[in-house]
Amino acid sequence: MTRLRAEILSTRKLGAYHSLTLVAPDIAEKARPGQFLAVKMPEGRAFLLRRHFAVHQASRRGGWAGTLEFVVDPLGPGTEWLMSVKAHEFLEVIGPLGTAFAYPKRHTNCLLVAEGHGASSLYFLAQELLARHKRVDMVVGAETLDRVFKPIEGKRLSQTISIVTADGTLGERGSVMDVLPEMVEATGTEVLYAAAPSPILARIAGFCKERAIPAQVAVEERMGCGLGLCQTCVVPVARKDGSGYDHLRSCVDGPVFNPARVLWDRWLSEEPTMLPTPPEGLPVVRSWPG
Amino acid sequence: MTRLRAEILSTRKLGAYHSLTLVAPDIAEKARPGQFLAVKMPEGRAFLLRRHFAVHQASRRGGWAGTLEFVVDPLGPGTEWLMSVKAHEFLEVIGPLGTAFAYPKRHTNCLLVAEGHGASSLYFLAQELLARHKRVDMVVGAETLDRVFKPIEGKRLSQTISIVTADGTLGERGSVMDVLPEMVEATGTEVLYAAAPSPILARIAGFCKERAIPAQVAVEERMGCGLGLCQTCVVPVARKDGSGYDHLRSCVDGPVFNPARVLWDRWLSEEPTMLPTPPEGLPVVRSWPG
Amino acid sequence: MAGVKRSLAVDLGGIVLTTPVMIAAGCAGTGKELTGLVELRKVGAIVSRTITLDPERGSPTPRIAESASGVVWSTGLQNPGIDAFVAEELPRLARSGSHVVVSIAGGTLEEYVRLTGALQGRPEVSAIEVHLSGPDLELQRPMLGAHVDRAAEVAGAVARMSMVPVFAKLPLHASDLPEIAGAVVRAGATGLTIGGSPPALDVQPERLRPGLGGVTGWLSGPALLPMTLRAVFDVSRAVPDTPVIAVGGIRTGEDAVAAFLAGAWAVQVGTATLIDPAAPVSIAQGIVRYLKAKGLATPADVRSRLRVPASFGVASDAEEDRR
Amino acid sequence: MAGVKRSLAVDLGGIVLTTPVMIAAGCAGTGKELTGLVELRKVGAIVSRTITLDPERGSPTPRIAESASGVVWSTGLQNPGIDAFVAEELPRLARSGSHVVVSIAGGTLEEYVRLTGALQGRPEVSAIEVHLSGPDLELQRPMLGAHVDRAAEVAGAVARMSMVPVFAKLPLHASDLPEIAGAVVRAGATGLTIGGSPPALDVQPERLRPGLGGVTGWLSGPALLPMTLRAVFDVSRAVPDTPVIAVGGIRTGEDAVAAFLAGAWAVQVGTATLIDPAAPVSIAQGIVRYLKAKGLATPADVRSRLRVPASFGVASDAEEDRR
Ligand SMILES: Cc1cc2nc3c(=O)[nH]c(=O)nc-3n(C[C@H](O)[C@H](O)[C@H](O)COP(=O)(O)OP(=O)(O)OC[C@H]3O[C@@H](n4cnc5c(N)ncnc54)[C@H](O)[C@@H]3O)c2cc1C
Ligand SMILES: Cc1cc2nc3c(=O)[nH]c(=O)nc-3n(C[C@H](O)[C@H](O)[C@H](O)COP(=O)(O)OP(=O)(O)OC[C@H]3O[C@@H](n4cnc5c(N)ncnc54)[C@H](O)[C@@H]3O)c2cc1C
Ligand SMILES: Cc1cc2nc3c(=O)[nH]c(=O)nc-3n(C[C@H](O)[C@H](O)[C@H](O)COP(=O)(O)O)c2cc1C
Ligand SMILES: Cc1cc2nc3c(=O)[nH]c(=O)nc-3n(C[C@H](O)[C@H](O)[C@H](O)COP(=O)(O)O)c2cc1C
Ligand code: FES
Ligand code: FES
Repeated sequence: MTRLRAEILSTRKLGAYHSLTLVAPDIAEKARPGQFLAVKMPEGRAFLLRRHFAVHQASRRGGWAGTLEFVVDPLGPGTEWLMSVKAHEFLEVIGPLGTAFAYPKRHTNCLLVAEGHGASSLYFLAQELLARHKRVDMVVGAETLDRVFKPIEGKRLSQTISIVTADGTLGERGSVMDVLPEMVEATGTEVLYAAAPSPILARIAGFCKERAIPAQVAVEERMGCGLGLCQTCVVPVARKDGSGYDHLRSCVDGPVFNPARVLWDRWLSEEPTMLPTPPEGLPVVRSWPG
Repeated sequence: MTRLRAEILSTRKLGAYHSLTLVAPDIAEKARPGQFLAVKMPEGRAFLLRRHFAVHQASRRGGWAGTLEFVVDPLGPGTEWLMSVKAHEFLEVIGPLGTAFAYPKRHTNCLLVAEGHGASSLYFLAQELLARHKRVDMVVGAETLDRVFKPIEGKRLSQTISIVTADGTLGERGSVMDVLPEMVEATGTEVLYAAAPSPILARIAGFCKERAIPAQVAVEERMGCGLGLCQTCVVPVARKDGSGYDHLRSCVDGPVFNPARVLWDRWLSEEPTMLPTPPEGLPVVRSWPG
Repeated sequence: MAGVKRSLAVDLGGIVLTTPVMIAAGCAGTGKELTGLVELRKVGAIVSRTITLDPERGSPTPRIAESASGVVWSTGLQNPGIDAFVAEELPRLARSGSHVVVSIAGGTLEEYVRLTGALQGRPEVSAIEVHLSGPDLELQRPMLGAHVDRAAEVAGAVARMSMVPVFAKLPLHASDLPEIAGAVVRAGATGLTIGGSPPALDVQPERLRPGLGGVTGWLSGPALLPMTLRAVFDVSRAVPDTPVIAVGGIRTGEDAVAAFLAGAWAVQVGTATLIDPAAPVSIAQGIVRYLKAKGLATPADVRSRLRVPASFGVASDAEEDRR
Repeated sequence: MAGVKRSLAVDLGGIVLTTPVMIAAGCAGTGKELTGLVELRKVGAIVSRTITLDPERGSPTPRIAESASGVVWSTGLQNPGIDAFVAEELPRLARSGSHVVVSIAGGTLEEYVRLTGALQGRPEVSAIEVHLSGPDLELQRPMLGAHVDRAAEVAGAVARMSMVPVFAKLPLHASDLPEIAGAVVRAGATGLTIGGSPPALDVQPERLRPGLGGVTGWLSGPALLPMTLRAVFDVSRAVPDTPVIAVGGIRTGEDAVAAFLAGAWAVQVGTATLIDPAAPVSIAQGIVRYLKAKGLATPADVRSRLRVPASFGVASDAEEDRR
């Protein structure tokens, strides 16, 4: 893992997204699909924390050797600032961070399922799988046309691809879940990889469990550091010995997890289970939430 | 007083300073020398308060009609940001604010004494005095060459001008106080106007008192609003009836004051006179400083 | 606009504000200053600078310094004293067309009582806000309002004497805030302003000096918002059905809605008003936009509606859940 | 560098730090994470995440949200429990080459005592930091450390049992902070960490939900600095000659110097470490630059040297000065 000031080589608009390419040989050398970067925000702003982005491309050879590309999906102040930075400015980045997707040893048929900016890391994965002579098929979903990430590249990287949009502006109308079963049938999926908002990952996890398809998913949880220091980015993961579960840090033990071991309901239930200072009268119970 | 979004017509580097010209007819129409502007800082930054700048030029006629110019002396985050804004961007400004220099009725010989960016408002005053057929002489001081504000324009606006720099890089080596007596003699000063850091204003006040020269000075005290709302910008000013003094708001009752009535020692003494929460043991006394 | 007013009106235990956005104490000038910069009749209420029995000349300067997303200030409660205030400033404030809430501070119980007396029967006074962050000269304590019994004694005395609603402005950082709030309300206060700025210090390393002439001061501005929301949340659950006014870091309509969700009935805006005198009105407009987007009629529809689980504040499975 | 170290070394009542910049509790990982990102031997000390008797799984997610120049967080003190900590994490932390301060928290006096016992005779432990911001299960109070006698009882018990220096981390916002500090020191604590993050709440109006899965949390980051400086200033004057460690919003060398001027002997850095893991070292370098510029030898040369008047804290002419 390296920390460096990287020059921005180029920026590109990709539909609703924005792609930034950095000169960062030390990181590009090591980065693998599923891993991410922690990008420092500018000084003097009211927002502080680093923002985190999956590695979309890490070029080790050829004309682009030593460059690193990531994709920004505009959401709030941090991503908006990143939409405004220009080529030849510098970004302070740490990476590569977190766990990477593991490549299948025995199996060949890989199905990659992406929703929204999740495709950013899966296209990188697709290249690596193809380089290992695996068969790659894809399901790429988004709310609407301009949020379907690089459809042409998706087609280029996959044997077959199924594109779905919530509003039907590109590909079939619907969600990735609607086309998943037939794609699995049609492509004889042996291993499934997914990167998508967690509610969708939860449904994919259920699907893979049912069909007993080995899978790996890349999650996104709010991060204080991305470096393993602060324990804010945790995901509830069942212990191997079945003795219960632990809150694992998705920045060091993830972001790539085996969906079969993630306790999705507990993680995503919007019911907080911690106890705040009780109002007068109610008992004070053990809890440290302030 | 008007609040408006003003387009930046042009920006100019003037030695160590930076000048911004705005399209702000409503303010330019009313602004008089000594008055100031409250400029809003950008959103999303860690610093919040408006920054305040004396009006350097308010053009009512001719090609520049409706424009307003102020001069920025780089100091901290706010002024640094203002050095970076570009023509055709917009600033949110309120003005004109505060009291203006009064023009002499009987007298003719006016001496204008400026240190550093103080010259910005005095050059505006000089024009108005000349338009009223007064004689204008000037003392312009600064630490060094590039902080002497527009020396050429100073010469153009004054019958005689004495330029002093602390390091002697332009004009005589020394401070405005060194040349003040001879200039007063030489020009037969009847009225004195000054804009400078308050320690210098204090010495000028003493000088004018001694010589019984009527004077007006523009002060700069830290402001929370610049609008008369918060009482943070106060200056201790003796009551007319001599019954004591009041803390007057320099943003509405100033920034132009009669130096003879300002309690300079009390204002500038770095000895705080308020009482904080005392350490254990010491008596709690009446005070509201938190 | 009529629609806006109708939908934003709020009854704070007796005074009905056209909008739930007030200008905080010490940030509204003396009556004339805001004219032309904001439509005061669209401001729910103006809180006066804090008034003491005798004139206060206040702290030396500088009186304000900046911190990260905040300001550190100390005016030393500069004010002309209650008599001059009632004679000159109060009528001017009333002419603004907005409700006038008078903020009062004393060093002793007697001073609070005399201040309340001086305001009795003045038609311009819509409500009284009791400043409790100052020192207690009788009990020799640095902060009168930080102590349950004392805060209740003072607020209660003012409430008993007053013909108009009385709001106790409690120090945001008091350790026992919910407890103090409960006692103050039981003592008769109409509602609570949560809360007074926490103590602060600005230091300028270069000069080896404090940033303020009075050395110490108070922290205000957006930096406070999460503390304000938390205090409002805890207090409003300790004294349900009591009008709670949130103050501290509110700058946008979203911030105000966040305060309502946490339990506030109205908000006060200080620093944001100094930066943009029209802020109280644009905040009200932001609240309207939010209500429209959510299809809600009034701020009361979101009040204390922060979605927390039923289990919340009850022991439940917390123990089980630990390991 | 040797020169730097010599000039920055500070003795905190027994442990000598090579630099007065520590990494705050809960912001240093579990021992391995910082390697490669910062030269740990140039960090004065690392405070562990807070350890409880039994394992704590901690709060649900999200556990962090941003506010203006701050973060609102709640980890629920996730930790493996004292036994697992001593067996696995403590040795790893010690290998960092920096001093290890172990932060402990209990719900009862007995828990604090047992936690201290479990650390006795462990050579890796340079000092103990007593977390006092949690609930008091015995006396049924929301915050144990907010009460003078109780804070002193607990800190005193730990101090009596401990072979290493003990620092009580007092809640930054406790109303009686200087009084609590005095009692805690009299009870035997070596020094004080000022202070624990104040309670906070993040609200997301759009979702009508709290930003944190655990609903409530604590405020950290630069937003706190003026409150931290004030608390350190008040406390260091209440307990002179006692090592005070400032924590809350420190991000630069200037911030650290400001804390020294206010009375701190050392500083801890939390949020700034999360943003830039090298911050503790660059802050130390910033302190050196400042000392050089001022021609000073050590941070002790500026400690409590904030230039305030002799009259300060004494009645003097304040009364006269009012009107
Ligand atoms: C491992 C990982 C990989 C990611 N990869 C990408 C990517 O390739 N492209 C992309 O556009 N985004 C990605 N994200 C999400 C991205 O980090 C957030 O959208 C971004 O931080 C939002 O910042 P903001 O200031 O624009 O929005 P804000 O909502 O203002 O962010 C406020 C805070 O919440 C955090 N936050 C907000 N949304 C998320 C989220 N979904 N996940 C985690 N933290 C969040 C921010 O980091 C910040 O601390 C990734 C997140 C993680 C954890
Ligand atoms: C009536 C008036 C007229 C002024 N005219 C000019 C002018 O024509 N040209 C110019 O360059 N500057 C002028 N100043 C000073 C200018 O406002 C400050 O230098 C500027 O606000 C500094 O902001 P900063 O963020 O760069 O520095 P910072 O030091 O970071 O400012 C921090 C805070 O202190 C306040 N502050 C700092 N220095 C001063 C000061 N000297 N006076 C008042 N407040 C201060 C700032 O407004 C801000 O609130 C004037 C000030 C006043 C009150
Ligand atoms: C310059 C200034 C002066 C203030 N004067 C008073 C006052 O006289 N009485 C009072 O109770 N609060 C006073 N306050 C505090 C505000 O009323 C408010 O409680 C605090 O600023 C937090 O709100 P904000 O973040 O919106 O500013 C003052 C605040 C500022 C910034
Ligand atoms: C994510 C996070 C986790 C923390 N965990 C702990 C903890 O376990 N124990 C503790 O005493 N303080 C904890 N703190 C508080 C810090 O130690 C520190 O007191 C606080 O963050 C203020 O300092 P800062 O502004 O430098 O972050 C934590 C802070 C953060 C941001
Ligand atoms: S984000 Fe800090 S530990 Fe994962
Ligand atoms: S700056 Fe606010 S009253 Fe003058």
